[in-house]
Amino acid sequence: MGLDSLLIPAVLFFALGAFAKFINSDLKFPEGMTKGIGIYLLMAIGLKGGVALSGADFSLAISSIIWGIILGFLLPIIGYALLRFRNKINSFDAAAISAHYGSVSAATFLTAVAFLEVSGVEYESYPIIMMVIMETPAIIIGLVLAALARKKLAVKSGDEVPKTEWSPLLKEAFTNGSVVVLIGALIIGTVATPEAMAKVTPFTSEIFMGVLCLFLLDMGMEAAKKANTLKKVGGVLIAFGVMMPIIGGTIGVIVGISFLGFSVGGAFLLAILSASASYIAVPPVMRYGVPEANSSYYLTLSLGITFPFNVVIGIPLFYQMATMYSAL
Amino acid sequence: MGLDSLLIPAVLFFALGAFAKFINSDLKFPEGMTKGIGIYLLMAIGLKGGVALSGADFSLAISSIIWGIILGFLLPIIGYALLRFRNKINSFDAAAISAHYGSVSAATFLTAVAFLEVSGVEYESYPIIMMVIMETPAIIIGLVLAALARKKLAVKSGDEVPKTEWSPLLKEAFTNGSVVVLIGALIIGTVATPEAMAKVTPFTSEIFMGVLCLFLLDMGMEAAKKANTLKKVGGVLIAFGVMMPIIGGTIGVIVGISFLGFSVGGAFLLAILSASASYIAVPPVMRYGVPEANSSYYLTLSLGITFPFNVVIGIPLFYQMATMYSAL
Amino acid sequence: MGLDSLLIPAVLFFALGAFAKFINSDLKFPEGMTKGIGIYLLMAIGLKGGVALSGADFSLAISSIIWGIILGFLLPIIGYALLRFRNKINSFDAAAISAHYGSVSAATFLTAVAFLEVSGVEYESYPIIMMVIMETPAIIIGLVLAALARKKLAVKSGDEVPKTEWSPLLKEAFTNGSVVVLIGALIIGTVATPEAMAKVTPFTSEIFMGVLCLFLLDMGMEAAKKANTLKKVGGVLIAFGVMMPIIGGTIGVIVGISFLGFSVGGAFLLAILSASASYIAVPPVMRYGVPEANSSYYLTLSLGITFPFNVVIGIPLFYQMATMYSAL
Amino acid sequence: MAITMSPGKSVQIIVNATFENELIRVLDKVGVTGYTQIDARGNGYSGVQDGHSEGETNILFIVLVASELAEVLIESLIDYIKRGYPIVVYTNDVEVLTTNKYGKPTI
Amino acid sequence: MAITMSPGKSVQIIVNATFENELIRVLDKVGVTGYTQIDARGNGYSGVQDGHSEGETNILFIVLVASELAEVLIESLIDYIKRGYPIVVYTNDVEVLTTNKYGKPTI
Amino acid sequence: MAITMSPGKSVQIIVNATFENELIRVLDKVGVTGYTQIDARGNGYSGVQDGHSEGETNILFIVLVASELAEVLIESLIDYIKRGYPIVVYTNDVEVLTTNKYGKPTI
Ligand SMILES: Nc1ncnc2c1ncn2[C@@H]1O[C@H](COP(=O)(O)O)[C@@H](O)[C@H]1O
Ligand SMILES: Nc1ncnc2c1ncn2[C@@H]1O[C@H](COP(=O)(O)O)[C@@H](O)[C@H]1O
Ligand SMILES: Nc1ncnc2c1ncn2[C@@H]1O[C@H](COP(=O)(O)O)[C@@H](O)[C@H]1O
Ligand code: NA
Ligand code: NA
Ligand code: NA
Repeated sequence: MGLDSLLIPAVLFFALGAFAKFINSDLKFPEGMTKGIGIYLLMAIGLKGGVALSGADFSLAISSIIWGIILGFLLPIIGYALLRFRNKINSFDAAAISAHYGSVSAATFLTAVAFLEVSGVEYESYPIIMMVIMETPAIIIGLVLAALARKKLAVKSGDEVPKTEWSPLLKEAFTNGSVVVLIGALIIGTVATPEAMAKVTPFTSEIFMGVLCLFLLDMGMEAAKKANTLKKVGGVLIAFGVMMPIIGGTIGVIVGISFLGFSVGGAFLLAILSASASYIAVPPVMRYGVPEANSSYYLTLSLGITFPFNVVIGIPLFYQMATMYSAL
Repeated sequence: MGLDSLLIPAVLFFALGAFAKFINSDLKFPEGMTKGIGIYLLMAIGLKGGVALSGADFSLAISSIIWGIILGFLLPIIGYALLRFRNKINSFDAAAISAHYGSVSAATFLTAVAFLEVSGVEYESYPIIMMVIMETPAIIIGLVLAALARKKLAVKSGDEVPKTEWSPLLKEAFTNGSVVVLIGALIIGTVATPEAMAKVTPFTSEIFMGVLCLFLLDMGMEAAKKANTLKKVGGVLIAFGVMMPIIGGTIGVIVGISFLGFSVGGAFLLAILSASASYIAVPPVMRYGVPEANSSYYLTLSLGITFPFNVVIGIPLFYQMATMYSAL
Repeated sequence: MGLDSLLIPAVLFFALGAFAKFINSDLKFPEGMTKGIGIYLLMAIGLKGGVALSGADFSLAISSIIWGIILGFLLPIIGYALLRFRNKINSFDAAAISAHYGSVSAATFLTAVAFLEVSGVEYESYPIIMMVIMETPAIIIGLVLAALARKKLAVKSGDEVPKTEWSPLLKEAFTNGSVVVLIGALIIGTVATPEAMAKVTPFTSEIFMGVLCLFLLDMGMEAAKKANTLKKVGGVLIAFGVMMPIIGGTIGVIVGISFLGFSVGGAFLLAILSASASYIAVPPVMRYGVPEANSSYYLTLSLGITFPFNVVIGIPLFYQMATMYSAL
Repeated sequence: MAITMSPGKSVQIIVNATFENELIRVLDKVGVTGYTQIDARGNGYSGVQDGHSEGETNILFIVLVASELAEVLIESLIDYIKRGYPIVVYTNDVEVLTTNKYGKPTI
Repeated sequence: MAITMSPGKSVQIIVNATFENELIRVLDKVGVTGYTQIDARGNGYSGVQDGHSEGETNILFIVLVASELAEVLIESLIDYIKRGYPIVVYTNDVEVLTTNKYGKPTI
Repeated sequence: MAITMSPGKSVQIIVNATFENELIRVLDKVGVTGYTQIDARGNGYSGVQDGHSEGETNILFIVLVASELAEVLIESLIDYIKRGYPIVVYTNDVEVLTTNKYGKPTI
């Protein structure tokens, strides 16, 4: 099974994209194409989740939401603690990076879903709500940690403590475009009648996998571009980019099976959510909210290391982990 | 039925878009995406109409075209008269605005079609030709009214009467990109063999509703942005933006049922054509052809008031109206 | 049959695009849309070819590759000889132009495939590999011919011979974006499991023809724009733009039937490959690699003359030719 | 080949995208040898132009010309401004490299 | 209508796209009457900004103002630079056409 | 932090998009610390560049440099012009804000 996961078209297209940049091909998506596809993917996954949820267990949905919030706060704090260990990474960079790891990568999640579907494994739809939920706490934690760092720095240097304007920052955490599309589509999928949804399905479900392949082709190129700047980020951060998903994924498996009672498929998806790092929604928020941090660090980490790690190693690994843990 | 229409996915995505801008979300479609989707929608509706027309009644098609021309001239003249009543709105603004109301909004039309399809109501395909036909007369009327205003102004101020260069302006009325795609696809749909069309159907029909949802998501955002500038346009124009579609829609129902003998579905679609205002094809033509007019007036009116009015209120209202009138 | 081919939707949309520009319509695709669609088409044709090849005859695949290389070298040399005949065209222009004719036009090829599918004619998948293969040799020949011309010029004018930096140029010949997507998708189509491919098919196969129509709509506009500049290129080049595809197509038919043993469908596709000239992949390479050449020559020729010639005349002509030759 | 830079004017013209073709006709008429167009967004007395639709997109034209031609060019735009087109124009002194592959004057 | 060109400053400000809205707030606050935005890519001390995502896109603002306002505007950006935002600013002298359809001063 | 503006040159270079990477190599070689790229369309002796395909797109580079470096930079482009590349270059005097978050000179 381990190797098979690498042979699903989505992963193969990711590899193709990475290879294209590796050989310095001039292949390039037109501006806006990836963003457009991204909106489509969020809309589709949201609708699908909504339909599934309309027939779901209400109390389990609530538990999932609560666990999503807990993980969204917990994971970045773990990440921050790791990064600040022995003061290797400065507080601003640590804050910005850990926000990325508390949040999630929709592309990684979708690749994992593709892996399950091709393998014929069942999964719950609750992780889709959790994906929506986990975006916001992570951003808040990142901003709070940076504000604390700012305060400490000002105190140390005797300057007056700069006042962080919270309202525009928090606004971004809650009104982020990805969150709005995802949660909106989720609600629409729940509310719309089955006959109406049937008219939308050919667009949102049938062509979905193919579109995902196109998306991952570009992601592969982006990941490879970022991997080119690995030297700049240094060994400590590279190690973090591999360790953090393993920690997150393990927590995800445990929470999924022991606390939420998910099947192997569902726990595996939660592991992927916990293991993955955002590279679409969170970077611009951190860029604006934590200008002190070095943006190339968090982009290289989440896109250049953790994303390929999850797609290539994380997916088979966490699936194995979930299978074994559930058999205990 | 009234409320149900609000629950079709297309309308829900429109609401989602409006909501996104209302909460100031940073959600944004990449440049060109809406325009690209718009070309697709015109192509798809054109092909569909063409196929339907190839089996249609020739004399009814001719009557529809003639009525399309009549409405295309009549509606902007009614609009102009209303706007100039007691001299509230200057002639240039009145000319430019009324051209928008003589023309049509493809997105409103398509939402209405979606409403019929989800509700399982039959409709004739003649309104599709009328949609194509109504674009041009409205633009011509707008330009002529502006030229008259220009003349009058020059005479009053004793200047020499500026010569309007008609040929480039009329050219735009007839060679407008939307008109070309729509009419071209209509002809292709009529001419191509059924076997050939079958190969094209998955793209033009099956995924159509889903693409329309994506389109309306963006339209919702645009409408909400324009609604932000409502204060600037003032009460008179806002009132016009609601009254004019009611007048147009009523005329559409009457013409559809009494003069063209359409079913409820067909008359309803014609009402929507008459009630809706252009916000893609006409604005640039007026911007170039009537530079004296205030462009924010006509954009706010057609996109910020009449479009949401039609989608939310007009669709159930005119459907009700057509049902009742046909039962008389 | 001859005229029927003009009635397939893809060709009709091409005509619509040309007509739109002919009447000076403001119809315009948003930036990047054509490029995006182009990537999709290459991906789709690659996957399709890959699936077909996985069940193909290995030795025939190898022969096809070898013949692809031979044609890729041979055709530009024939083109160059024709252009340099009586010294009418200078060596740089001749080198750059002939590289375009050694390479292929994916849009022409896909229109030919659409023609076969609508007509229900079977065809081999080997021409798809040949399409990939023929890109590179043509580029190399073009660059080599230009380097020779540069040398000769320097010798004649007594200057020191400029050193051509081969490595970046050859890199482009092998790592061209179109080649990478096509060959990558081909391999993915061969490697991926049938169940996985089935999930991708709705996107890559079912909506394919419709997307191709949209693509050809834009191609029609581009071709008509280039045709506007015909006067500048002069009679000799215009004649070449019609003669070269006839020569190439004839060679393609002969090689396809006599040397590769293809069916009428397969030989026809090979004729189209040989007859068609690149206008996406090769122009930028020549622009950078042969700056001495006049770029409007090769663009006008390949897009303004040869592309429409092949779509309108070449497709029925070479199909007829293949039918007759195979009956000998 | 030596570097030869000639003094000239860079004329920047900001217009609505719907006016683009007309401005090109004007440029052709006054006889400029070249121009550069850049898609832009903006804000001014005509309100926000956010680039979402053609009518709400600006185009920034950069036209390198000799000083005399700059005046002629600007003069020829006045009439359009009077007719109601929003046109923003500004100029600055530049040095233009006159060496080009065509051996023709850039300005 | 005669051509009237007034001397002024063109202030160019290059910022990351995530800072665009904030900069617009600053421009509003200091009271500029208009500005033009252009999407750009670039390279500098913050590394390559290739335009692939919003966070890696630059926006070039062109703001035509009278000389005094130019100074106020630049002054109001210093605080942001101190807080860590990458902001590149440069100015040059320009002549601005003051004739416009609104009869209001462009600078 | 006080405003410190230093005099320098803004060098604008308009090239075909297919020459973009090569120009970046040149900029790196002569040692500029940063540059900005803007997608553009245009017209000139090479004909209309309408931006439809890569080969028909222009890129406008803006490079802020000290005067001496401006000359070196332009000098290094001459060879490419001789080889047949269409390259339009113009410069103007600017004042550049030297205060930045990195404490390194912008020009
Ligand atoms: N002061 C200014 N500085 C820079 N650009 C301006 C300025 N005023 C106007 N513009 C540009 O010119 C366009 C038209 O200006 P207006 O007619 O005043 O709306 C605006 O959308 C801006 O792009
Ligand atoms: N010397 C320069 N010339 C032109 N643009 C520059 C220069 N330095 C920086 N920039 C632009 O300003 C952006 C931010 O600069 P930096 O903060 O140095 O990375 C870059 O991405 C470039 O677009
Ligand atoms: N006089 C000019 N003013 C502004 N831009 C120019 C001028 N001449 C040429 N250009 C730009 O430089 C590009 C190449 O010029 P050319 O080699 O003359 O075709 C053109 O496509 C324009 O974008
Ligand atoms: Na995570
Ligand atoms: Na109407
Ligand atoms: Na060929």
